[in-house]
Amino acid sequence: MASLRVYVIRRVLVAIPMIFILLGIVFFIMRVVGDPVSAILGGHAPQEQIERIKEQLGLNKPILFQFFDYLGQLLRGDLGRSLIWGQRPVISEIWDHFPATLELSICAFLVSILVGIFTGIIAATNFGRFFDHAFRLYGIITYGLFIPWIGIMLQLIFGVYLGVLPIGGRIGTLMEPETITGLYVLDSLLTLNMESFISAIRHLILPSLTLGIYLSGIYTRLTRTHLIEVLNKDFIKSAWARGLPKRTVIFKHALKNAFIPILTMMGLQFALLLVGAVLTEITFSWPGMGTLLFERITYRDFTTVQGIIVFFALIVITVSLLVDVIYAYIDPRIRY
Amino acid sequence: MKYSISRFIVSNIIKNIFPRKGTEYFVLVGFILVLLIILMAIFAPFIAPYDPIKKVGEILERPSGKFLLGTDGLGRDVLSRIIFGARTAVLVTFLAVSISLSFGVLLGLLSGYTGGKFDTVFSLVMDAMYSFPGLILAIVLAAMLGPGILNTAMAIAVIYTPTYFRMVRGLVLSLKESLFVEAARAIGAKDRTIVFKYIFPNVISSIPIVLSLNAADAVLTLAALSFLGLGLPAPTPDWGFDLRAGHAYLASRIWWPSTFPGLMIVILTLGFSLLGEGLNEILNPELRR
Amino acid sequence: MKKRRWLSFLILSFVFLCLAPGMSFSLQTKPLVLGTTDKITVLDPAKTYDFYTWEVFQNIGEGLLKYKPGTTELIPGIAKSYEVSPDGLEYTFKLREGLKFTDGYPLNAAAVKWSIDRVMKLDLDPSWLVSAFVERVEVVDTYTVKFVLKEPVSFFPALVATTPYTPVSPKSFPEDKVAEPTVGHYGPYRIKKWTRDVQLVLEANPDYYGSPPKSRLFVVKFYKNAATMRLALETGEIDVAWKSLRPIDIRDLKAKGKQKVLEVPGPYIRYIVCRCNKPPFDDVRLRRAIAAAIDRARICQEAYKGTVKPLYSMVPMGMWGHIDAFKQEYGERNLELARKILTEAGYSKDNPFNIEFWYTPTHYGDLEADVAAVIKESLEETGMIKIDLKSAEWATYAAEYLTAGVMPIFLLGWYPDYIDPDDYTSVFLHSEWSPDMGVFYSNPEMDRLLDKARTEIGIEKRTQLYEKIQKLMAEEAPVIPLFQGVLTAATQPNVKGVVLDPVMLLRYYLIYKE
Amino acid sequence: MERKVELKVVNLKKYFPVQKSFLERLLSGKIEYVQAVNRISFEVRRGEVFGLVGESGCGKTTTGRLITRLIEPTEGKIIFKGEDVTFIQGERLREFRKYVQIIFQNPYASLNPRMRIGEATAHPLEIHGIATGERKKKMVFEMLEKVGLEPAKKFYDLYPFELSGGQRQRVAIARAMILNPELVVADEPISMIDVSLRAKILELMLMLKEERNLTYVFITHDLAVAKYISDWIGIMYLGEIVEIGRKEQIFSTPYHPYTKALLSAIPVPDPKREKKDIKLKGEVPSSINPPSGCRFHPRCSFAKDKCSNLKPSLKMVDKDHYVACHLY
Amino acid sequence: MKNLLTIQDLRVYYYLREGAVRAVDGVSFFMKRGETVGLVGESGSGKSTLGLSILKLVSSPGKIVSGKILFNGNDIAGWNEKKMRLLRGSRISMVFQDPMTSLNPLMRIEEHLVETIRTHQKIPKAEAKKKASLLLNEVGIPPERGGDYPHQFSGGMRQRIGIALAIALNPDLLIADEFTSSLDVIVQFQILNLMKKLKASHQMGLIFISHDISLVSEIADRIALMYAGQIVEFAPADIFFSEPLHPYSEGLLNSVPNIELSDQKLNYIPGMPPDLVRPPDGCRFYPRCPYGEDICRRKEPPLVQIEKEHMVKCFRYDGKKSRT
Repeated sequence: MASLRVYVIRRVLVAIPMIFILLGIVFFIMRVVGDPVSAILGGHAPQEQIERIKEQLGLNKPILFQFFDYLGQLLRGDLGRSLIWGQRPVISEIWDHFPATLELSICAFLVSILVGIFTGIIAATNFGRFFDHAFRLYGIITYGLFIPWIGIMLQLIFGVYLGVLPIGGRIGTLMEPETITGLYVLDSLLTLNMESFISAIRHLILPSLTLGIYLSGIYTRLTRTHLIEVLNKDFIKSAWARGLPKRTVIFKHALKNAFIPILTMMGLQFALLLVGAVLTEITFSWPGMGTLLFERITYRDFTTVQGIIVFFALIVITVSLLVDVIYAYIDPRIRY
Repeated sequence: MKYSISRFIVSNIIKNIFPRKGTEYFVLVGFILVLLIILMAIFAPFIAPYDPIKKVGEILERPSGKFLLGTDGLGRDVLSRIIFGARTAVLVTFLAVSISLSFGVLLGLLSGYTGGKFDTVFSLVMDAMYSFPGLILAIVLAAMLGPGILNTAMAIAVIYTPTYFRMVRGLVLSLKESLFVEAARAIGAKDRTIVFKYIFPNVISSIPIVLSLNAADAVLTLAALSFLGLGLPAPTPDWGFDLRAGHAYLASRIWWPSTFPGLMIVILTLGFSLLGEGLNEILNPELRR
Repeated sequence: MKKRRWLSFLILSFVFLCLAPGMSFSLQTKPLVLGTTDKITVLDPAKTYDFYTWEVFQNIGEGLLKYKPGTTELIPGIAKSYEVSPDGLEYTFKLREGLKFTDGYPLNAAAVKWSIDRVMKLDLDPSWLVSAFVERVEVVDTYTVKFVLKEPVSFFPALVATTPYTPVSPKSFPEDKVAEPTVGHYGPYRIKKWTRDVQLVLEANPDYYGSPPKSRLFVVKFYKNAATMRLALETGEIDVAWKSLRPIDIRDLKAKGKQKVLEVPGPYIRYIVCRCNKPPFDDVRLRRAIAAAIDRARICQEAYKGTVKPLYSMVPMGMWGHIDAFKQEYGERNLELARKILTEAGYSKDNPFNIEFWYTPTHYGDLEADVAAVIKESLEETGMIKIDLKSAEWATYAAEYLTAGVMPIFLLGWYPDYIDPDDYTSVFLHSEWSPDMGVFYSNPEMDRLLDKARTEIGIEKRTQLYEKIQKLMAEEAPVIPLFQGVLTAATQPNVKGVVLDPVMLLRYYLIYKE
Repeated sequence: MERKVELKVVNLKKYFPVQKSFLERLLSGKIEYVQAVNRISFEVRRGEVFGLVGESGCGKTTTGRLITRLIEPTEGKIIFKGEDVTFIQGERLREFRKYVQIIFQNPYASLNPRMRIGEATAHPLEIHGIATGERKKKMVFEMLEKVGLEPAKKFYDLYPFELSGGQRQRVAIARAMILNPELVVADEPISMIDVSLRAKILELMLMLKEERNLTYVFITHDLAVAKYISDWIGIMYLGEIVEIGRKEQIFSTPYHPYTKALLSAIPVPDPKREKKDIKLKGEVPSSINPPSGCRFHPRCSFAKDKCSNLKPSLKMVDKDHYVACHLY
Repeated sequence: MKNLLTIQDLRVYYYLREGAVRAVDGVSFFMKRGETVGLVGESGSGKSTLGLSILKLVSSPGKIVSGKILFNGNDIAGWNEKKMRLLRGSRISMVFQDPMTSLNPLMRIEEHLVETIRTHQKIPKAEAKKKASLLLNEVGIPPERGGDYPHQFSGGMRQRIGIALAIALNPDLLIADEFTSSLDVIVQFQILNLMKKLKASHQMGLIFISHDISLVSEIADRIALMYAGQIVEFAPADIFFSEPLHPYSEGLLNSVPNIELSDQKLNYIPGMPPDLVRPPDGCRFYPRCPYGEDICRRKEPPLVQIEKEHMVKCFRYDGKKSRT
């Protein structure tokens, strides 16, 4: 177990330059192309006021110094304050919006994994036959689907024509459960609030289907390829030759092995989940990080945008770290 | 040299373009879809029944004989806008892919072959960009650069450069260790000869696959940027933008201004993905199972 | 096998439960729910400078004076009465006695002075509404407060009714920085719960002096897009759909007739700005040509589906002093006149007037691109103008390009700060402020007229002055009015008490369900 | 008559660092090495075939690549025709390549998949500026015919993927031979070729040797093949040469216990032959932390205390026959 | 003695888009209980497919087209998957070529054994575990290493585990497909010896598939030599090596270097094996055969019975008893 800890520490250390670089890219893009001061002051500010704000925010220093200042600030765990409106701390803006994104992402992820792995298994075990081609095509088509479009189509069908599901928002009016985790579904279950629970689920269905379907294609393809690959391995042949029943061979031997590369891809595809979440959120007016990011970009709220990106980068890295650790945990071949 | 590679690719494609069964139709169907849309883009003025940026009918007319796909919120013909929208999509995709391709391949070759500090720094930067959600970077970039064809193409190109870079670098690294490169060293070939005669030809044969898969992605990214209003300035016909405009009429059961532009996005993306999948099978026969 | 059947039954019933349309659950108190696509920016009167947040302050706060619902007439608010000194420099307000902020702090003259001083000291976006006019605030006694002005201002009572003059509690608000506490206000409602960008839950303030709100519990739901809000209205999830339904939805709702649609002209106007200090629009002829060629009716019909009204003056319709100055000058639209002027200016069909026309797609709603497209078409109809449409995202547009004079001609909109013709004229036309608006217009005659109208107290005199100002503006056309917004609210048939008036601020406390 | 020494290897050593990322190295603090080749010495004489035999992972392939200077030795000397070529670079190295060539084990990977057979064979000529145009083409045709790729004209325009393994290996031979080298290192050239075709490749190599008075270093894991083709044989175990001698001596009187084990383990296509038994424990240990002393001692049934402490050096046991073992 | 296994005119084709690859095309042979058949052939000769088809494990797009597989007198070619499953691992088992990949990397080796045993025998886990450690002991692996994962073992050890798995249920027939070819000679020798020992103690029949004719000679009682999907010669081992009849047998034996012989003259067989999608009309070896005659080109040679248990597929022995 100690070695696992060393492994995790090592992975974290590797992740640090990654964050640094990402942050650098975003910081420089935003500073080179945009001007944060005008964002604060709005339209018409006299020159001296601009200077004053620049002074106040340290924007009159060379850009590299600003970058290091920002890094220093980050190291103290401070993401700064929003430039607009309430000038709230960026971190509280993020915490306000993150649970929504998390809830959506988890649901969509579950949908995609269930659908993807299910179709992938069917395709792989029917290799070369109808279901294989059909689900391969499914994989390709879903990958090419444009999230807002699927979203709008689902909204049209279920929201407008059938009128059975809400097309926006997270929960019905005044149905918010007590905040425990911030995830409405979970919170309403924890507080045994059935009304809220059903409302939350109803609001979740369309967005998580949209995002889930889009992502499922990747898992269909991954499961299919890796399962076929594993099914062709000697140890599977050997398992058949030992007379093991089909279910044992496919689920216990093949799927578990195929799952390792799928897991790795899950880590890599996590970025895609976030991208998808942004578009889904905007299509479904889901009050999450994507909506926040998009809104703040249009208002040029540099610190918030920077903060969101740092946050995203942290999530991406944490997830890949987590995936690596899980990977190391299930695959005994990995030596830390 | 160039001739022989293209011959290799072309002969393989031709050999396989008339499929016999199942998934082998992928490349044919993909090719046809992409070709149709490119033709649509080129001949837009001849095909489109109306001017795409002029009001030609009542607003929000249902699809009918006069307006096959109806009119949008400004009384413009949806069909004509879709047809001209192909121009935007094809042009931006082409620009974005070419920009990212040229930078990515060049840097990848350079970084992979020279190795050392240069390589370490570059691959760190590219890895960081690669692992980060691309669209989010593109949104930031597009918002900063402002709307416009070139700006949008650049924003998209930036996020795909790492894909090419990583692919080319990875290939170069493995090719560098490959036996035939060692064999070339054994007969006394110089570095330059090795890069251009042994490594590069083997790298570029993989490019068409990544290229078409990336094009598919680029179409989606462009659509996403346009959908967020960060793409091209109005009234340029643009599928993503039109989809967003159409979204507003949703509650009125007016489905045509959103359904059709979105469908076009899906079709073009699908065309490119099918093409990429098919090419992958043809050019990497060892992956075929 | 049995287990599986049981499980599938469970799943099926769950799916049914989730999909069952229009399922409603009993709530202990049915609140009145209002939907809006606007948002609360900053819940601090010293910082907030947008209409929607001001609306919220009308409901959770109250000024010394307030408008009588449905009119532009000012009536006492937390002040019982006021007096003006003869020189017009001192306003003395007598406060109602025994009021308490929602945090329990007493609302007295000292608190009023503290609040006004705070606004001036913080010196943020809306503070000019105070500091440009008020010299100082004095506490005369516990319930008497006196404002000393820098110069006589004819519309000071209207200013006092604006949000920056809303008193807040020194107990909950820090003196030196912006804050957004949910207590420390005083108004008909108090905040029960606020989830930013999601919803604001209000409940009746038991300490309010006046009649209690018609609905004890009032919820504002914030929507990101209008289509969702409309569907919510149709499914009965919300009772009132307030700013802003899309024109198409309004048309639809009217046609369906299931919900009530209320409309009044609002004081929100849209216009074109010409950069008057640099070529080409330093040439008044070109400005006049644009003013003549513009097709307001088409913008209103095509982009806004008739939900806005053509406007021929910067002073909105319905406000005293308004005249259709541009209509008098150019008619509704006069292509011939436009062509004539352009020919005079040296342009022809073969040598068209080429110009970049700017708009922003990110501030004025989804329809802005359509508006720009229609303008382009209508101007090009002269055959002598070639428009190159350019767009920039709002922050750049407003913060950089506008004041730097990058854009020769562009679209802009105006929401009033206070309800007075001055707020629709001085900012654009006075040489002191017009550069801030990107107009760069300077005319000593205009400046003289504006200054006079500002300090004059008698309303007849002022009306005459503003008519003159509007005429001069139409002749010179530094800004070209396009249309005036219409306030629209759609409600469930059983909702009563939605009072729409030119003040634009909806009074929630008057709304109720039958 | 003693022939001239063509190649002399003295105390040649190659350690590969175990691949780790920068940070991992930083954290673990030490660098581990694979001791692929550990101080080996031997001589190859002009016109003779030196067979280097060993099991997989014993360092024989590394030795081949060291001799041809495809990788840098860690220590030691490589002397080719009296000239120290251990660390030559640039033009001198390129000149050296004209004389020393290598044939690889895997004919499927040693040819550029995007280069036609003709181009591939002609490439050495171009690189060294030996011939161009028609003359080059003629030389290529001749060479292709010589290795049995007939008609050369047809093969000239084919791509490697259109050829069988045996044919590819002939292309590799043609490419190596077209420069008229003096020393050819053949790294398991027949192990990936069908059994019925192996002899043909061997025959071809022997024919070329006779014709051109070539010197071969023939690397193989198969003692039978080595016996067939070599004049001298060196037995490698875990990066070291344990026994070296003329072919006849190795097969008639093997000294080293490892050599003996190898010899008796080799299957013979004769079911009537009396089956021998070997007393050998376990399997080859890792070359990252090889055993101390004699590297073979943990598996040796004759091992004494000395064997685990002291590394035996090569000792002459007969004329032209050396063995590294404490038993002798 | 009754035959343990009799294969009659078995055909297994792979249906690719280029056409049907006739990997096994009309193969017949037999073996008795406890015997070892060495199935020899070069790569692509169909020997592995033949091995898999005995267990009916040929994977799609391969298919057993026709023929009989008589195991203990029952024609299992017609059996359904369920019946086959019970047969696999318990009555007929298999050891695979690559010890690196033939064990599930995520499972402890003990679990492999226990799983196999408990699939076929309904015994408690503890008992199965005990059995597993006995098996490990039998193949020369310390039973206490049962909790280790496959990657923790060396190649030879893994192959021992593979053998333990295969003999776990005392099968009648063991099929070993190139199971030593990735091992070094010395380890190969050790494993081969182990196999001989186990074969004797368990009285198993063994089909030993290999491309290495020298290796086969060490263990086989009978030799079946395959060429291009067909058995060209089937003979008792001593006869095969001393007196090969088929030109291919002869050529192959002459192309193998023999360490026992000095100054051996190696031969090779010119040409290449045929394309199995479109094999030659007549004898498949004809294009490479030094004795080829016109009839060989036109007609497929019959399988000639030379002696009771010696068959050869060649015209040269058609109607004759000895070599001309």
